[in-house]
Amino acid sequence: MLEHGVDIVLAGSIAVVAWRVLLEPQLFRSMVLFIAMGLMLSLAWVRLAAPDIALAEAAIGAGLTGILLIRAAQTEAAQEAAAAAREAATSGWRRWFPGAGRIVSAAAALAFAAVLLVAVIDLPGEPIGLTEAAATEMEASGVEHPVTSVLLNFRAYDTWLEVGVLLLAAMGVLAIHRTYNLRSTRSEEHTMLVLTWLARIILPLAVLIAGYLYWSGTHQPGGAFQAGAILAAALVLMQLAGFRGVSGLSTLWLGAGLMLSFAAFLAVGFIGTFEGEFLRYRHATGELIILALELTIVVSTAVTLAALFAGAGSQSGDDSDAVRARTPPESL
Amino acid sequence: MSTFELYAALAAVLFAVGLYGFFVRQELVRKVVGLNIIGAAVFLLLIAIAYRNRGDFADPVPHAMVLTGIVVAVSATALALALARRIEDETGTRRLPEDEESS
Amino acid sequence: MTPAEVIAAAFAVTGGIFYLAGTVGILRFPDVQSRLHAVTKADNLGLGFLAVGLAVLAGTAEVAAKLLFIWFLALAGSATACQLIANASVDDDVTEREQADA
Amino acid sequence: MSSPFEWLIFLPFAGGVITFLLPGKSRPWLALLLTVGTFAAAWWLASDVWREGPQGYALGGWEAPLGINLYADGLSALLLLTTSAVMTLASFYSLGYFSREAEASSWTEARAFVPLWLFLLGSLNALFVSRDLFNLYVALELLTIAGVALVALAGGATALRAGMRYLLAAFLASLLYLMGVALLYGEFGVLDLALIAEAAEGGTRAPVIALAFVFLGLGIKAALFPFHAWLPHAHASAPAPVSAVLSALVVKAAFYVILRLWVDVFADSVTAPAAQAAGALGAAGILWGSFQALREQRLKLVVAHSTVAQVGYLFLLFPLLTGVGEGAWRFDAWAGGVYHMMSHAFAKGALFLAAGTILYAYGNDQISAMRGLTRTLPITTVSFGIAGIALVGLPPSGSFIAKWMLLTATIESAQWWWAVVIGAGTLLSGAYVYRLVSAAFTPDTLPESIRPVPRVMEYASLILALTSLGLGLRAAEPFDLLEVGAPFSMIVAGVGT
Repeated sequence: MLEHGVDIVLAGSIAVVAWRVLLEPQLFRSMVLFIAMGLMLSLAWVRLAAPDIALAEAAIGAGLTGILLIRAAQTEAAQEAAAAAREAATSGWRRWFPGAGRIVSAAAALAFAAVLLVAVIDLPGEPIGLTEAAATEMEASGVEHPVTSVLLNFRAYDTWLEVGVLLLAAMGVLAIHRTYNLRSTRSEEHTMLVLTWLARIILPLAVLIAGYLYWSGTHQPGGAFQAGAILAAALVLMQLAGFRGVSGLSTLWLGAGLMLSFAAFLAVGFIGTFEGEFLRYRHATGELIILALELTIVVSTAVTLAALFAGAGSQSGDDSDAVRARTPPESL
Repeated sequence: MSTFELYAALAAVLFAVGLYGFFVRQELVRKVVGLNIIGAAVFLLLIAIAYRNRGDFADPVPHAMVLTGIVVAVSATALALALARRIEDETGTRRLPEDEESS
Repeated sequence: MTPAEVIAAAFAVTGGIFYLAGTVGILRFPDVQSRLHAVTKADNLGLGFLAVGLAVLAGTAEVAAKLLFIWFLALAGSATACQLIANASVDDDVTEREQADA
Repeated sequence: MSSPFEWLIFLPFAGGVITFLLPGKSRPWLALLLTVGTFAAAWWLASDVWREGPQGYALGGWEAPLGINLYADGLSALLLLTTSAVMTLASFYSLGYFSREAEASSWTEARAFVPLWLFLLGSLNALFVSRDLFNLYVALELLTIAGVALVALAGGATALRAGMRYLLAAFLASLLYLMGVALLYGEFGVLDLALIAEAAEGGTRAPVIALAFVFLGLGIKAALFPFHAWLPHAHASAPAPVSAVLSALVVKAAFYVILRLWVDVFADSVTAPAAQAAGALGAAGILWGSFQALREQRLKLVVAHSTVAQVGYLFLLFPLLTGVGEGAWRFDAWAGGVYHMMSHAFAKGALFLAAGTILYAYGNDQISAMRGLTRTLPITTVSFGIAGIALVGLPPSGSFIAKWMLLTATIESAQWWWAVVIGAGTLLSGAYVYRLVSAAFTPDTLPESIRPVPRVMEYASLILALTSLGLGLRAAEPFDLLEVGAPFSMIVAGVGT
């Protein structure tokens, strides 16, 4: 069947590209291949009837993770080569058994693959899951899209803690840099006119698309995290184009942006306890509360992901004076 | 071979590729990439299971799990890269010395 | 096949041919600049033909407008990316040397 | 807010938000207040469990399988109490530890420290009351990220590298766990532990491979030998209160999940060979960790390696529970193991805090530089000694009772070889504790300059040490609480204790 042929070609290509990501000796190229793999995975999600995941993968999995990795890959090649040489000269037992590590690792990885294959073949082929349960209860959830009803009602607690993970990562990045805002982070020294142009037209478009994804999430694929990721991508682009973006925010505003969603869940949870349980909002107001919570997710996800980008690529705060001397072309 | 089995098998393959990369590569950035490939493998299996469970729509619970997983993965990745950057600032290399753990 | 489907298929196949040409260009051309040449021009046209073909099939004007909007975004993105890559390839003599070796 | 579950989750997370947003020197005090409040909530939950039996809570009003349910029995209640007690005392300690206003950087540390600290407390609470496979994953992830950030807070190449190793190991572990969860969901179609337990009963469809992934991931997070390499530097490089809590609680959290799954959910699916293998790895951890602790020159690294050894004891539970027939020793082993978790939490917390005090005062923590400690820091020396007694398992400490119960179980289940391991481990821990204490009691010329130590630091570690001792003197109530909802309480009722 042609249908099946598409899947086989796609699956094969993903496996080959993943392998190339590993083999590619040049770090930068490897990262580009990783992004390509993410985009191909998005196609796989579409084939598997998971458009929400396809959007999230393209925006977060391939997009933002990829740009984080690419920025990390921009290191002095010569410095790395020297470090590699130093390491090769001094690394204990590996000197006596060159390649032993690789053989053991390959054997372990193959063993894992074999065991996983057995487990996967053993899985029952018929549906065993919560599709039915979700379909029955969806009416009471306040939204008409099953994934949103799980994320923001049935399992809203998990989503809250997930927002917490994102927040903690940002707090961790700030703590590592020993700072409370990102003003000392590196801004781009030489930006090009075309990038500035793109940043200017992208921002309003990104707001439009994010708004659309956010709004449509209640009844069709899309949703708050995807919308937030789109906005974050626009913020990152602005940063690359030399605008200040999130690194222009003061300590208080950055903190408020990072915290907004987590705090909103906390407040909604607290109010829910008067009606029954923590995070309870299944009745008439359900949809409104979900929309409000999703709006906070959009804002916090956008700010946090952009802040993670600014923080992960930045030099430490020590040379902040030098950074400040290179004033950006404009601040927003 | 059903679509579910095909993608579930791909998950097993990706898992092994990522794991091998995680073990063998010494550069921290590449280790993080290896972990992200492993993550993709896990997500693939979950989505394949959701596809297997589809009725009027695919099983939304694994979908929600994968969305959470993607956000968690990008968080951990960003933290790891920030650490890698600071380690490079402090030590001049983005690798971990191999024999430190036994000292 | 309805006439609309025939027209859509014709557009889509034309788009596919442009993609094919672009891909051959990436593989066969010697350096960064000429490869960019192949990708941006041929692929953007290819995507345009695909979008128009699908828009014919779309049925509603709303979906057709969305498709064209997507094409516009892709154009803006690839034009910028092309500029950046071209600039980088001129600036970065390491890359240039590599290309010369290859 | 009429349920203790709500307060346990709400208080620390709300505190994390507030202390992150609001600047000011009152933050550490607010953190302290909230840890005390959390202790009160844990006490409330424990008394509910004590009076009414295991407690449940359906978040958002959605029952499993679709929603997420919380659950607390005696085991959860005891661990919640331990968590908030240790964290309260460590918060007291941090009042002194971070009060070095003269150094700008330490104030920075303190500002970043308090919100992360409260998030860590919240994620521990969330984990100990969770009854959902995926919710456990998210809680473990929160715990990891908070832990890594707290380790890296110390700054400097060593701490950053240690944090990196910790993050890489924990990230891999999380993914292994999640792969297992995916397979389990594919098999059972639910995430709620109670529902999975029902479906898995009889072990007819034993998802052995899924369990292997889950336990491997959790084993890495619990620093089970040979996956412990990330632990010593991570725990030794962190600021003192963080070291204490990582060793006392965070490692135990991963073990708690293993215990819960092994005993409560998949009791029929796990096999005797698997249990023997887990026990063997635990035994190897005891011997290897103790051996490393004997060789180490730095105080905090000795204490950290000792954690590897003490975690090993916990894994000795499994061969005593699985595949050895029914008998009262199963409850002994289980309760002894849990009691060891608690008692070690207090003892190790005290040791790390005391070690932090010495590092604070002397500026380094070389064992050879510890001389004259009896004169310079007498209270810290005493807490060191008491915590040492508890660590070795001498009477009257809680560890003594725990080890005694484990030994009884090995004899009664006719597995004498584990008794040999416990004995050897006790001797080795005696040796490394003696090494530390004798260094402290060696009279020598005092170091020229000792930084004055805030009293609160010394007393915090003393109280923790005394608690670990007190657990041995008053064990009846904890054991009664432990029986509530315990997996083998029926056996106990049948045999009669």
